[in-house]
Amino acid sequence: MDLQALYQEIILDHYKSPHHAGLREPFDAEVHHVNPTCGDEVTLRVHVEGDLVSDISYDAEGCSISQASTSVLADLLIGKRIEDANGIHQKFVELMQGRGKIEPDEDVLEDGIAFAGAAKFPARVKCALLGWMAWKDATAQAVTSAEATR
Amino acid sequence: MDLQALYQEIILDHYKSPHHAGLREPFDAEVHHVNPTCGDEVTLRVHVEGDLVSDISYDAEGCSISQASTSVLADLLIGKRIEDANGIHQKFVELMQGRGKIEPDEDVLEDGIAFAGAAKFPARVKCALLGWMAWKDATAQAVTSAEATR
Amino acid sequence: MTVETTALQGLLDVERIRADFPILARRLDGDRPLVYLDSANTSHKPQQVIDALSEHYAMHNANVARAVHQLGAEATAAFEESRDKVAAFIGAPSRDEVIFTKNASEALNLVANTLAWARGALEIGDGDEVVITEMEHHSNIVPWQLLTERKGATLRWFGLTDEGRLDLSNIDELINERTKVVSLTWVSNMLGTINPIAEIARRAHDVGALVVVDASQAVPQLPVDVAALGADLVAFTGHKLVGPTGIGVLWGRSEVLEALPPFLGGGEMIETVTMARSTYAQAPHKFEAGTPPIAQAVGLGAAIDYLSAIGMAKVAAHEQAITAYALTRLREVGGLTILGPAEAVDRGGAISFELEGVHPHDVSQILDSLGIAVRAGHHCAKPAHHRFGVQSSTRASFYLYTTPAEVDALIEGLDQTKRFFKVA
Amino acid sequence: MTVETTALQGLLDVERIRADFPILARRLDGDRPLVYLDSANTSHKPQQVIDALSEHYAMHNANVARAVHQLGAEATAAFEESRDKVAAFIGAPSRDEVIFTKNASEALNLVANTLAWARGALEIGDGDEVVITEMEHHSNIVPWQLLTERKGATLRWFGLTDEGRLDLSNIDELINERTKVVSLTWVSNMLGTINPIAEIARRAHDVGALVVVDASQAVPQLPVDVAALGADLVAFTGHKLVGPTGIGVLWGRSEVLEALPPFLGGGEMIETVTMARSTYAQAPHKFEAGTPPIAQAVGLGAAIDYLSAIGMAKVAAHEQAITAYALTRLREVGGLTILGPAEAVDRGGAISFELEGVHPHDVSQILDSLGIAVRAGHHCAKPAHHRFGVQSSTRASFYLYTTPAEVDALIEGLDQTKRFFKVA
Ligand SMILES: Cc1ncc(COP(=O)(O)O)c(C=O)c1O
Ligand SMILES: Cc1ncc(COP(=O)(O)O)c(C=O)c1O
Repeated sequence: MDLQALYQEIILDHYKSPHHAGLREPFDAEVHHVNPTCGDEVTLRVHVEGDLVSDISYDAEGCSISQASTSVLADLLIGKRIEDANGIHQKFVELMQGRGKIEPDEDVLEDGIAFAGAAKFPARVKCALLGWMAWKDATAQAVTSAEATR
Repeated sequence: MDLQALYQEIILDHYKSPHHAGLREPFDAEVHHVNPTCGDEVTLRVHVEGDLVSDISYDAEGCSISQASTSVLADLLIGKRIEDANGIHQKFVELMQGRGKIEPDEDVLEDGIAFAGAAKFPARVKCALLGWMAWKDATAQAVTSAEATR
Repeated sequence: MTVETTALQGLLDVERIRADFPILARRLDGDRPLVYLDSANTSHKPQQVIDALSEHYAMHNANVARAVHQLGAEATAAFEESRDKVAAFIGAPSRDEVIFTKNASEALNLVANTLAWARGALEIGDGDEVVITEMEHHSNIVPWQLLTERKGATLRWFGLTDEGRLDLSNIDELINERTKVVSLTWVSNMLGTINPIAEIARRAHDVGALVVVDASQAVPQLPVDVAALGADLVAFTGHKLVGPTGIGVLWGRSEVLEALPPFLGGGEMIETVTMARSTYAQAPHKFEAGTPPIAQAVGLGAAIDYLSAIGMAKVAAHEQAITAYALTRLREVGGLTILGPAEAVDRGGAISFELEGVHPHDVSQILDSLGIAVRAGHHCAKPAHHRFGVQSSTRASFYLYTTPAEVDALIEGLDQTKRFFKVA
Repeated sequence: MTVETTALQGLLDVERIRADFPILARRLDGDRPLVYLDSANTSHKPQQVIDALSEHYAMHNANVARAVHQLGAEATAAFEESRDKVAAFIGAPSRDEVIFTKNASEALNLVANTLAWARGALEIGDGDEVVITEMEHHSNIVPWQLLTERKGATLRWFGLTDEGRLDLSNIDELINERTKVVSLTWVSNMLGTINPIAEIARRAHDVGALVVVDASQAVPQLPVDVAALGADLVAFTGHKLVGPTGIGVLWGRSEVLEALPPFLGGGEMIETVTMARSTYAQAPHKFEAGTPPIAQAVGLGAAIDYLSAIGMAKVAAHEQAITAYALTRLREVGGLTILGPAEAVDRGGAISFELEGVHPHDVSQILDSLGIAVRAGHHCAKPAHHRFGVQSSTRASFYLYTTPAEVDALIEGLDQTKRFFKVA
C-alpha cells in the first residue's frame, strides 16, 4: 500500500483548502451526484458563456480524494474552452481508469497528476471521479439547454 | 440397495392386479392427491356408513409402490370401524417414516408389512403414503359432512 | 449392437476430463461405479471449481462493493471479473448487462415480476397477451401465469407436434399486436428439442413484443452469442454449467434493463436512500439487492474458464455425438418410446422415454441399484408430459464427461429392468 | 491504558478458534498480519465450513427433491438436515417454517413482495400503514417503500434518540389500528443498538399487525429463540454467521406462511401445473422456486454446527467482552465520537464512529495500510447517518475470532491516522 503515492501533498493541500468551493450564481446547470458505496456527494454548477466554461462552483461532502479532485477540476477547467475542457476531462478519466499504469501529462493535467497514485486503489477511483462525472453531466446539460434556447 | 426388500412379491402382485380399483358409487367424499415430485396421482373415494368404512374406491396412476400400497390400503380398511382404520393408518405411517428400523406387526398390517423395505428408500416413502394420505383426508371430510348433516 | 467408441465422431478426451471431476470416482452402494446420466438436472463440478471456492473463502473472503480494505478489494475484483467472464462467454455487448441471480428461476421471475410493476411501453394489462410454449419448464410457466392472472392479461402458448417440436403453424395468430412478451426455452430439458429462437424472436419483435429466452439447458451445451440470438433477455443457471449452486444469470439488453423497475430492494441496489424515498443504481446493481452470491460468482467464473479452455464448440460436438449414440441404442430397446425428436438433429442431450409396463419411478430405482443415475418424474415439465399423454417419464442426460460405455450401461440396465418386472 | 487481556471476562479461547479460520493467517501488503474488524459486513469461514462445501461437491453433488438416485438421496438428506439444524438453532417450532433464500435481503423482500399480492386479512391498501425505524438497513427500508408506494399505503417510522436508541415516546400513535406491518431490526448494523423486540411485537400484535424482524446481526451474535421472540417473520443471512455467501433464511409462523401467496414461481414450488393454472406446494417449498442453494445450505449447516459446538451464549459473552473493551479504548481517542450507545448495554458488536477532521474513507485507507480492515461509508444505513448529521462513518465490528490485541491495533492505527492527517 503506497500511502504516500495516494495522499500526495498536493491532494492534502487541496483537501484542506479547496479552490473555487461554494455554490455561485449565475449558472446554467446544476447536478447532484452521489457515490452510492460511501455516500460521498457533490452538488455542482456550471456556467457556460459561448464556448467557454466561465464558472464551476460546487458544494462537496466527501473524502480527501473526492474533495481534492473536485478542487483540481475547478482550477483546471474554469476559463477553458468547452472543447479543451472535454479533452482534459478525458485525460483525467483515462488516468484514473489506467490502474496506475498511465504516465500523466503534467502540461495537461497540472495538479491533476497527483491522482496517478489513487489510480492504483480501485476503491478510490470512484472518489476521484465523482466531481468529474458531475461536471461532465452538468456541462452536457448546460450545452443542450443553450442550444435549445438559441 | 436391497431391491428384493423393496420390491417384495406381494407388492408386485398388488401392482399387477390391484384390489378394489376403480371409482364407485355411493361415496361421501372424493379427494385428488398428487406427489409433486414425480407426478403420481390418486383420486380416492370413501363411503362411510355409521362408524364403518363401507367402501374405498380409487383411480390411481403411479409407480408400483404407490399403486400397490393403495391396493393394500383398500384391502385392509374396507369394512373396518373408522376408529380401527385410523389405528391401522397410524401404524402404517409409523412404519413408513421409521427409516426401516420399525418391525411391522403382521396382525395389524397384513400385506402392508411388505412395505417395510420401502421405508429404507426415502424417495419412495412418499409413494407408499400417497393413497394413505388421500384416504385420511377423504375420511375426515366424509366424517365432517356426516356430522354436519346429522 | 455396441458401436465401437472410437467410431464416434466428435468425442472429447473423456478420460482426461473425468479425472477433473472427483465425484465420478465415487463408488456407490455395492461398490458400484457411478454412471451419472442426470446432468440436465445438475452437472458435476471439476476440482478447479471446488478449489476456486475453497481458495476464495480461505484467502479472499470479504463483502463486495462496500469495503475499502484489501480483502474487500480482492473479493470485489474477483466478483466483478466473473461478470466479465460471463459477459465474454455469452457474447454480451456490455458487462453491465449481466445480472447475477440465485438461479435461472429467479432470473425468469425477475423479468415477470418487474414487468408487473413496469409503467409505460412495458406495462402489461387487460387485453395484453403473453406467449409461452407447452414444452416450458415450470420456471418459465408459473411466473407468467402469476403475471397474467395478476394483471388481467392472457397467457397463450405454442403447442407441440407429435415429434416434440414447436407447432409453429399458428404463429401469425399467436404472435399478434396484443402480444407483449414471448418467453420460451432454447433447449427443452425434457424433449431435448432445440427451438428456432432467432425466427421466433424476429416475429415477436415485428409486433413489438419482448423476447425472453430460458437458456438453462442451452448455455451448458452450446456456444452462445446473445447479441446474435435476437432475444432481449436470457436466463441461465450456474449449477448446470459445472458451476456451483446458488447462482444464476440474467442477461438483458441495456435499454430493456433501464426501462424495468427494480426487483428486490435494499443493500447495494440504491443510489440514495432517505426515509421518504429512494433512487436506484444503474443495472446490473439495480437488480442485485443484498450481498450477492460472491463465492458462487467466483466459482461460476472458474467453471466458465474450465469450459472455455475445452471450447464450447467441442463440448457441443461431444454432447451431439453421445446423444446420437444414445438415441441409436435406445431405439433397439423393445417397448421403449422416446418422447421428443428421435434423431440427433436440432436436439440437445436430454432423452426422455417410456418403458412399456414399468413406471419411470421403478425404472430409475432398478437403474439406481446398478449405480446408474437417471431422473424419473415430470422433470418440472408437467404440461409437456400431459401433451404426450403420460404423467412421467425416465430421462437420461449427458454432459462433457459422459462416455459411450455409460450409454451401454444404461441399455443393459434397461434390459435388466425389463427382466425384473417380467415385461417382454 | 491497555487492559490486560486476561482481565476481560467472558473471552473465548480465541487462539484455538482462530486456528480454524485459514484467512486469519493471511499476510497482507507489506507482510502485515490481517486485523479483520469488519465482521458485521461479512464473517470469515472456518475450515470446517469450507471442507463441508468441498466434500459436498466432490462426493454428494446432485439436485434435491427430484431424484430417486443415491446421489440425489444424499444431497436431499444433507439439504433437509440443514433445515433441521437451522430450525433447532433458532428454536423454530417446525422445520417447515424455515425457508431458504439467497440472503437476508431476499427474505425481507419475500415478505414485502408477497404482501403486495396478498388478499384477505393480510391485504394492504389505501390508508394502511407500515411502520419501520430510522435505524434500518436499506434492505429493510426499500422493500417497504416499494410496497407502500405501489399499494397506496403509508410508510411511517420510529425515530432515534441521541444515544442511538429507538424513540418509543410516540409508540401509541405510531402503532395504531391502521398499522398492518411493523418491521424492524433486532440489532443495528450501524449503531449496535439491540431493540426491545418483544415489547414492540406485543404492541403490534395488539392492533393486529404483522411483526417482521431483521435478525441479520442478531442471529450471529445472540442465542435466538424465535418462538419466544414474539415476531411473525424473522430474516437473517448465512454469510454473517461463519457460513457461505448465497444463502439466507426466512422463518415464519406456519399460519402466516400459509396465508401468504407464493413468491417466485417455478421448479419445486408447485403441487401441479397445467398450462391454464397451477396449484402450489405447502411451505417451505411454496417459497423456494428453482434449484435451491444446496451446497450453501449444507455449508450453513456446518456453520451452525461450528457455532453450536462453541455455544451461542459463549459467543455472545465474547462479543460483549470485546465490545465493552473496544468502547472503553475508543473513548480514550481524542476527537472520536461514537454513533450509538456508548456503553456495552443492550448493544451488539458493531461500533461506528467519527474522527474529527478525517473522512471515514481516509481513516479506513490508513488503517488498511496497517492491515486493519474496517468499513467506511454509510453501511447501508443512510437514514441513520442522516439522523446523526453525518454522511458516513467508520465502523469496527467484532466476532468470535476477534482478540483484544486487535482492538489495541485499531486504537494505535487511529493515532497514526491522526498523525498522518495532522489533526490533534
Ligand atoms: C441489519 C442488516 N440487515 C440486512 C442485511 C442484508 O443482508 P444481506 O446483504 O446478506 O442480504 C444486513 C447486512 O448487510 C444487515 O446488517
Ligand atoms: C429448461 C430449464 N429452465 C429452467 C430451469 C430452472 O433452473 P434452476 O432450477 O436452476 O432455477 C431448468 C432446470 O431445472 C431447466 O432445465
